[in-house]
Amino acid sequence: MEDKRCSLKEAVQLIDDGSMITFSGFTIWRRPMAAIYEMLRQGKKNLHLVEVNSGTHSELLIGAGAVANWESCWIGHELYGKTPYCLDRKIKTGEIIAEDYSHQHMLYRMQAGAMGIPYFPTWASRGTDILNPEYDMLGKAGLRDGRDPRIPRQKFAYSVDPFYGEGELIHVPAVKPDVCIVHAQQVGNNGTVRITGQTYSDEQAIKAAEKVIVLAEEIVPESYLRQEPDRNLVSDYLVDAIVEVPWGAHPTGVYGCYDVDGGFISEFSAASKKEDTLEAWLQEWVYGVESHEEYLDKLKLSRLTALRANSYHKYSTRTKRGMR
Amino acid sequence: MEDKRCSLKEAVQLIDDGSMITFSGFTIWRRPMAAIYEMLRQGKKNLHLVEVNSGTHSELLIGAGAVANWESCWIGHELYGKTPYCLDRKIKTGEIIAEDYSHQHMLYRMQAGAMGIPYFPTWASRGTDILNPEYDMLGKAGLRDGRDPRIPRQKFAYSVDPFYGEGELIHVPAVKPDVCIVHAQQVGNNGTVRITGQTYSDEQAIKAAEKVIVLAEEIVPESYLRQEPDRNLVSDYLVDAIVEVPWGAHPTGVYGCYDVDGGFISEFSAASKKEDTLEAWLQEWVYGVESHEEYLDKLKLSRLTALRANSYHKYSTRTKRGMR
Amino acid sequence: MERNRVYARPDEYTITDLLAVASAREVRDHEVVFAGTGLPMLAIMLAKQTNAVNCKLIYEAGTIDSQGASLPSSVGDPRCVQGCTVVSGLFDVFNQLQRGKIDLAFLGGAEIDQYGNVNTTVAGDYAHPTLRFPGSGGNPDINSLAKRTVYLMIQEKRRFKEQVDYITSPGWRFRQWPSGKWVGRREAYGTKFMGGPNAVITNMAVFRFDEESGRMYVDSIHPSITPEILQENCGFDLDFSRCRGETEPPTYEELDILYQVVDPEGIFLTKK
Amino acid sequence: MERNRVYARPDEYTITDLLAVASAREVRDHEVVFAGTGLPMLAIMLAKQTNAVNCKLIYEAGTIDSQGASLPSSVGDPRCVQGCTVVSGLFDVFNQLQRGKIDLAFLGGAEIDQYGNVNTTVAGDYAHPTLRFPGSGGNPDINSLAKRTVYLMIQEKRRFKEQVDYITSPGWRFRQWPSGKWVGRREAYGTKFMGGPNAVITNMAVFRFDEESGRMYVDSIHPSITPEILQENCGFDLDFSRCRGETEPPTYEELDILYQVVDPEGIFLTKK
Repeated sequence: MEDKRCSLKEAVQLIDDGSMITFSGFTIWRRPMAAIYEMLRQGKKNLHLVEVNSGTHSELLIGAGAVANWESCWIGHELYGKTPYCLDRKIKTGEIIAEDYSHQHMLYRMQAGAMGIPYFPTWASRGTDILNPEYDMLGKAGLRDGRDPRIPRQKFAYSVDPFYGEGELIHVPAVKPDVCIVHAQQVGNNGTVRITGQTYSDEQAIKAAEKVIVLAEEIVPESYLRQEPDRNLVSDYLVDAIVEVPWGAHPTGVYGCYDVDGGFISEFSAASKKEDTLEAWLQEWVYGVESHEEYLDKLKLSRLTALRANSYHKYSTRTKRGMR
Repeated sequence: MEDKRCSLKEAVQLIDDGSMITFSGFTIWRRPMAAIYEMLRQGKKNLHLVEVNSGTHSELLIGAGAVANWESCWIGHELYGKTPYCLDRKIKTGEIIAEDYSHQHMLYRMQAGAMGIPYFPTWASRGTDILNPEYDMLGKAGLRDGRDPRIPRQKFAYSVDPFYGEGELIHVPAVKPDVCIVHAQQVGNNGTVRITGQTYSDEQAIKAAEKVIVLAEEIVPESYLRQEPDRNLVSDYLVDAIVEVPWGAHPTGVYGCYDVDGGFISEFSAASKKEDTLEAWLQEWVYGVESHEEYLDKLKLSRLTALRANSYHKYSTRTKRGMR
Repeated sequence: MERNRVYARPDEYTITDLLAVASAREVRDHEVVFAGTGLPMLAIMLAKQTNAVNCKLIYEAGTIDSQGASLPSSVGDPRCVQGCTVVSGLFDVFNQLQRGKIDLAFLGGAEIDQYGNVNTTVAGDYAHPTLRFPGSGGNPDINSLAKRTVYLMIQEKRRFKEQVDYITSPGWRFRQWPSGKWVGRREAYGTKFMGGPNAVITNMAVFRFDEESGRMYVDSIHPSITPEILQENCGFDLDFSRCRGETEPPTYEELDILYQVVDPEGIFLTKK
Repeated sequence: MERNRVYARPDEYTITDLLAVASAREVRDHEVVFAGTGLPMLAIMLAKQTNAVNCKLIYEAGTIDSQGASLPSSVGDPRCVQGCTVVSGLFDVFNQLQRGKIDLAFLGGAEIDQYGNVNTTVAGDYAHPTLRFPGSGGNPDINSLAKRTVYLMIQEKRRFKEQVDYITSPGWRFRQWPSGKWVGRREAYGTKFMGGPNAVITNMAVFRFDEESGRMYVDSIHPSITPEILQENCGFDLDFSRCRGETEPPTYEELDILYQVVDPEGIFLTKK
């Protein structure tokens, strides 16, 4: 049996420029940040991100100029930064194509990809300008001509229910990512994935992708995961590469492991407001850092210790979150 | 908060004649048998069964003449009886309409019902005679005229993929059951359902139905189930009635509780071969029995004890299954 | 629960407190409620302690009926999982939404018009925006599939517009796609458009909608706000004809619950 | 694993043993395999001990890569759960099947024709059957979506027919619906019909299919069976032109594994 364990560098080297990519997690939770930083260090280019929802990780990739196309429904930093400055700037300069779908549309697009069908029917979000043909940005850019087999030839289709006479449904196109990058609490030594807490849309993202890279807080024996198969999300044969990366989702939070580092995200969000301040931030926290280990040492132990989750509560009881 | 706990009699009284019904479980596993027996004692009539797959429980309902329409993909007793004698007989006498879909078709029909859309697209089972318009039995019986809002106006529809040019998909119609009858290992005192082992297609069946009746081996405090929410299938507000019925799935098996009673099912299967022997069996095990408690006493403790699951293995290590 | 009816004075509560309290009062007992991050969490957690003790609280990221001791900072927060009946993911929650199981939802918006059309996507021209907002998220999904939606917004002239720059979530009359025609919600979609905006609560007033015209009207005005101030902070002419008067202020009991039980850390209740 | 190549004599094994062994040899290492109740379970559990130690075993009811100590009596059996990587339900398994993740499937059938069309639904006229079988189950789903399907059947003239009464699972040429035309699998569906029958193994022989004509041919004949006996038990003319001779019999090692490790209770291996 081939060994799927590899270094963070090796795992990220599996990602080609121009790849269509999706991620585990939800907004600022359980994002594979260590891989995001490494992608920037390796200078990945022309990425096509397709995400059920987005967040800090993609603001980083977009801000650093690694992204050509972005399809999702939301991007920001939750409480720690409302405006997606990087996306805003790249849209204005025309350096990125941003395609809007609704949250439920994106979820069903990923589910269709995960189950091998080209589209999914839904009642969700009728009446929104998301459906306005004027706002089909990939179409306006001429990218729906079929040359890129991953890009659907239409943004939406419509179909009338012939069974119960319930009217016209929206058909959303499947998503077919080349790569899904996951951050999990645990992965087996051969790739079986265990995620605790909310699974968000991870099952859809993993099963839709052709190649799956799993970062995890820890690698554990498959025999341990097989003792409670009801707690595992996907089996080993769906996973291509695994890397043990403790704190690998920082500054996003991981159920049962550590909280969101709000201060860190706020600083990034503020820095991302302008090109020059963003450049300085990237120099300090990404390009100027050799490895994930160096990143952790730079963060300092006390900071991470304050974020560490209480094993009963599954979140940190020590981090200061509010004004009182 | 209204109390959802009731007696088996009261729960089954919630089911009207002519109802469209589906069930928890898979073939001869985790079927709500105690409710099936009680439905026969209460003389339910003209039921329309729609099941992802069927088994002993439906052979009983069909054999006793309670079923007018049956839509599924399979019916039998697994190792304990290959031929569905009751369905075979009722088809020949024209007392029942049997509509065939494939297993995956039925699953997606139930999933569509569970997510509130009227149909579901799939590649599954192209080329089968199931798709032959000649074999649309509800249609031939004139039941697809829209008078019964639960019966789709077509058996299938077809649609060409406009997004990726992958060809023509099958659209299967949603299922909209009036009632889902579930047998679970545990239910909370307000209705939260915990199922252990395979969940089969229970999530789809429960969420598709308008009314949900849950029989369980035991009723436990909601506070207990809330300690491990990742192990619960659906929340209390989706459940209408709950009944504690130990051994309530006998002779079908329940993960972690008891094995299939193969001998019992074999005897029923043999008896079901002819009307008169079936009648005698029903007299002895259903009509001649006042209650589930009387049924258990008639089975005898030693028989049930041999079936009881080992708490590590989750199945019985004492029941004799083979020739050696 | 017996409600203590002694009202606090305007100088004893913040506008956020009033928003949370007014929102909580929109919740009916036993309702299944969908809540986004922030004020909606405060509102529903308060309602669970007062007028809707049996309501079910669903978070978009995949938790059903959370009973956490600690206020989540986001719907994806591990704090949402503690004490819930089911932890799952988006597929469970959005499917239940489409199945018609959600009674009430609380959402926010950056811009709104007189028909309740809401914009959370972009300011200015879509292709060449003056500012990109975070985006729709589940706003248009929830607005169209929950039976009632209550919007919580900031009352400013630039946000309450004659017409929004982009319709993220449709109100009572909107442009229908692909046709592009302006239509009423019912004529457009019938029963499969399950909800839409039912009320809008701002820092100055509570608004509702006329069933016939689909136009917004003033239901009540918050203490110390005059009709003149309200109109000055709205980009379209307001209908005061059905105004019931002053919004019921928070009670001391409600404030105690908000500050001592719901948000003792001061995550969203920051000014006290 | 090193295979012990000492073959048993015909009087030392049953036809069921040979079927299990011949089927196990169809499994390639690392394949993801879909198995139904009965013989397929014996075949894959044997393969996992011999020529395909890394194959993954998926059961339709919702278990991934079971490693149970006790042989399941059905795919819904709790015994399928023991030691598996994921226990879920039908939605997980059938979605993976449609996604193209399943390499090989073992299925059974009541009737088959020369193109590999299989009937598990009904004998005689569909509307007025002489006998109703259990039905399709997942047979047509798995046959159309697994990359290869191997059918395990009983060799009888009434089962190997010129044309089956009802096509539950299509073979290499079949009636296409809704058109009703007889077509070849590829011309009909291209790549989205992923599989179809790859081999048929009976108590008398192993059959495969001609890529061009789609017709069944004899690949090997079991020990002590003659071509004459085989033809007598088949309802259509058999093509012996590519027969490789005698089917490789079970080895003593394979029989030991079957009787001591796979089915010690004698659930399916009943005659010894």
